[in-house]
Amino acid sequence: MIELLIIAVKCLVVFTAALLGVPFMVWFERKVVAHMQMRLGPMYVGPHGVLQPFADAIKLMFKEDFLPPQANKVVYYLAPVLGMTTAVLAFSVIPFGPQTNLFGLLKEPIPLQVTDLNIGLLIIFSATAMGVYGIVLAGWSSNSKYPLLGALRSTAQMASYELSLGLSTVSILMLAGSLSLNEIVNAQAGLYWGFIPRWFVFQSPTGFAAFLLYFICGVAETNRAPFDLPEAETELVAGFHTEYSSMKFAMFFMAEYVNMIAVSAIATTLFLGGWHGWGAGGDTSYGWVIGLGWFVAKVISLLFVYVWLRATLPRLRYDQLMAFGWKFLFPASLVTILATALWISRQVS
Amino acid sequence: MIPLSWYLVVSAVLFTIGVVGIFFRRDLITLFMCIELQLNGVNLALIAFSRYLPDISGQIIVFFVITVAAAEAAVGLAIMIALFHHKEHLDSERVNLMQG
Amino acid sequence: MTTVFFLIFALTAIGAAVAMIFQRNPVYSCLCLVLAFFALAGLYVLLGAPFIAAIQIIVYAGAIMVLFLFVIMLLNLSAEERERPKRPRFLPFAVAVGGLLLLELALVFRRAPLLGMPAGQSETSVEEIGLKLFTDYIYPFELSSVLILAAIIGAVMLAKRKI
Amino acid sequence: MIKTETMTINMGPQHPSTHGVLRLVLELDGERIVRTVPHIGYLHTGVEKTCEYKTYIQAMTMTDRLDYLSPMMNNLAFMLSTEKLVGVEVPPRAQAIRVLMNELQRIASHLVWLGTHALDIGAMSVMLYCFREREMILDLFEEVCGARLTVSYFRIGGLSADLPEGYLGRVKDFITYFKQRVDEYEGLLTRNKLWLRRTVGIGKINAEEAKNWGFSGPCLRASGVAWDIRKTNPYSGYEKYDFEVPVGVNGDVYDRYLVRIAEMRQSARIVEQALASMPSGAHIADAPKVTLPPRNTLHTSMEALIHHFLIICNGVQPPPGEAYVPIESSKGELGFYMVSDGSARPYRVRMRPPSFKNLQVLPKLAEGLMVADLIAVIGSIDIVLGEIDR
Repeated sequence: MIELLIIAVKCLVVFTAALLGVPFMVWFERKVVAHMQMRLGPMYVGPHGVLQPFADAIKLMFKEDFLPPQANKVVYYLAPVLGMTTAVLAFSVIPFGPQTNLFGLLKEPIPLQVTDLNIGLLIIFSATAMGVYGIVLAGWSSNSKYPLLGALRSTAQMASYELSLGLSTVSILMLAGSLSLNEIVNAQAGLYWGFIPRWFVFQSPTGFAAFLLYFICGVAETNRAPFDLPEAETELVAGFHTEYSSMKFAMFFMAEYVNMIAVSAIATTLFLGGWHGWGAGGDTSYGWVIGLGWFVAKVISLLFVYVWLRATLPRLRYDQLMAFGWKFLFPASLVTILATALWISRQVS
Repeated sequence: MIPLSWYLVVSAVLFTIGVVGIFFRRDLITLFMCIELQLNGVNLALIAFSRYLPDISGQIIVFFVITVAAAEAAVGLAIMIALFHHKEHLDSERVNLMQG
Repeated sequence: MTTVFFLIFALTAIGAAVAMIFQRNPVYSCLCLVLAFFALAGLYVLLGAPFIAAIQIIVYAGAIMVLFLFVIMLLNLSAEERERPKRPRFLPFAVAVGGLLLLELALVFRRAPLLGMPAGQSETSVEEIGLKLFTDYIYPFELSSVLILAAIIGAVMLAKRKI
Repeated sequence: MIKTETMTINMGPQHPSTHGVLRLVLELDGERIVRTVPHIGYLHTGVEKTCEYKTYIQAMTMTDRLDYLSPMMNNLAFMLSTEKLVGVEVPPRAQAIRVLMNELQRIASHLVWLGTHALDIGAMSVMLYCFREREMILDLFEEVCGARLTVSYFRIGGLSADLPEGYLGRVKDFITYFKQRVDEYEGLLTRNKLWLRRTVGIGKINAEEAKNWGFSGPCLRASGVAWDIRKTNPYSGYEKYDFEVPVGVNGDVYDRYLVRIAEMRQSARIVEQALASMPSGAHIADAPKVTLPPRNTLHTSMEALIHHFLIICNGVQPPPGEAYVPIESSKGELGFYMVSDGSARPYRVRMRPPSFKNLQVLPKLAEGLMVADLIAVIGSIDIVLGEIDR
């Protein structure tokens, strides 16, 4: 019974954290972009505008919920829910920190992870694979041309980049020898020569290449600049969510940010050693706090890269995007796998 | 523990629904989906057997079935796009090129 | 507990499948089928095959059905016209085949020798599948890659406008 | 082999990147454009006709609203034609200030163009950088005439007021600062791989066709035709300034970008020369029938009072005739064809708007491109609907 309770509490905490991550991320993005563009960004609501996303959320909640007259009602309502659900799903298998008994609060130490499945990574990929439904159905059910174009674009885009996304993680699976995210993280524990962490980016010469490939594909999967074609506001007005308003729009908006956080968290787990870092874990009672801190710090630095890209780069064209995915990323990830295999075989022999 | 025959019943029902659907519907896309349903009915039986025998080969076969289904879907849907551009409809009764 | 889950998944799968063949709108059919695939993935998990369940969702629900949706959207297929009589020619056939299969089913149910057979090992790991796949089934595996390559080329040839 | 049906889609008049209320009816084959039909008239204000009911000075204030990104240039074009009708000589200081203002205006207009164009293609920061510098130019405008957009700074025979104290120094500070900023924009875009992919070879037009279609301004020069009215048909003393006419080679979106960036640098050069050689003297011609007398003379001089009264009540009455003086605006050849019947109001005012002529090439440029390219092309021809619809 207590186990069920712990799992329920964990679910609740992770879900809340993911949802609270969204306003933080919105604020973070606006602030960082603003400072990169030599302006201040939100300043009025709360100190340095931290409460601005909440104000936006309240505004969106009270806005008129508009249903386009020709829309396909059931699917129109279903789409944002699907988008949001699949976005949060990925967090169910990510380990956020080492085992802890919460400063002696619990008798048995619990892992900071909702559940450790031995096919953890596949769960994440299923979640990403389902993420496309929210967008496609939104575009189709609005019964309008711009959303349809956006939906068609994103279907093609997500289907193509998912392949490279999956392939870029294969070299990590080869190094770790497991699909369980917990074991993947634990395979990255320790330090080289006492100071370089044994993260997968440093463990093999191909680790960094795989990390770059993964991150590029992740940016494309989450439809962010410079791959934000499905919602390219200057071309397709707002892409698949053109016809959405009020809370349903807010759900797509949140799903996008949750997805960004998810991709960053997965990249951290797979390539940057998860919660491992100097001083994390260990037997001390506060080791888990440092681990959690490491994890959050890594995720935030990846999110910073997201924002940085958005502030810097122009957008690709649709056909260029597909060509980039198929002609560069796909072969590159295959080569990375091959190189990793060679490297591992050399290590073994 | 759930007896094997329960799984087999579900598998058979799904397969039957697939078969009935093929006789029942006329647009090619839905027919195609019925075929996928039949494949899945068979898959369920295979996995149930692989669990109860126990022999892992059942899962391997399912793995191949899914692979083949993916290839089949790619080609089948490409044919449908071509057909639609040619005929402006996907009605199986009115697609009778082979009848001479 | 397991029985409850089994019933939920099985009934969802069957219900979604029935709904699929009765939906007129292809998009709804497609969504019903996705739901059925999800329920099937649940059954696979109950059967101790989480790997196949994940593959089912990633490939079937995440790739193949998206492709179906994509094509339906691309061709902008609408619901079948309601006026046309629904192929009365084949209706007896459908009933006959369906009845036959259900009969067979009843037979299976009545004297299935495997009824209530004890379960095997609890859960198949990915490692076992991988080992089996790359030793005993290596030739089918390689052949399937050729098949997929052929399918890709075929699909490109068919869908391309100018070659 | 396979015939495909096309989709008709309506882009605008409320689309984020049609630069105003331009409406395009696109016929798409997938994402490829088969046909583009621009529909205009959503911003029709009837300025040309309204001018016939206003005195020349009143009419000039309406030209602010035509190409609202370069009101100084509209003012100048209108004033040059009016001055030709009236036959008044503009003093050198006024001419130099006019050049100064026009070149600042060209920079401001190009900045808006660069910002929105980059934003259309997805480069967001460039827009904010550009608007930051444009803001400074607008502040400079506000200082001389009290308005940022609807400037109405020029008068028949000169300017409405002389420059405030220390103004030239502030302009000089701005130009010094601005020249570094141009390098910054270029650093973000010119050799950016994504930017090159989106712009090189898109919306190409060769020199011959560009001329036949009536292209002018930076768009024409990007196709390799060194046609600049400031050089070929100088006005306001442009012949005294040393500057180059940047030309492109391929006539694609990228070349139009390069030409405009180079023009901003050339404009900065002209501004510097104007600052260095700013003549002293009167800011408005001393022509009692045409220009208002200085304010302080109204209390002491009877003639001044009478002239002031007549000009205010009756307006300036040019002799019958017609005039057309083209100028090189930020968008291309801009001119007002004006007919006077001897009364205080123009008999006919006809504008030659560069955006209108440039827009008509759009369907030709967009042929066979993708939707995303169309956005880039619309941005690159730099249209302002205010002067297209008039």
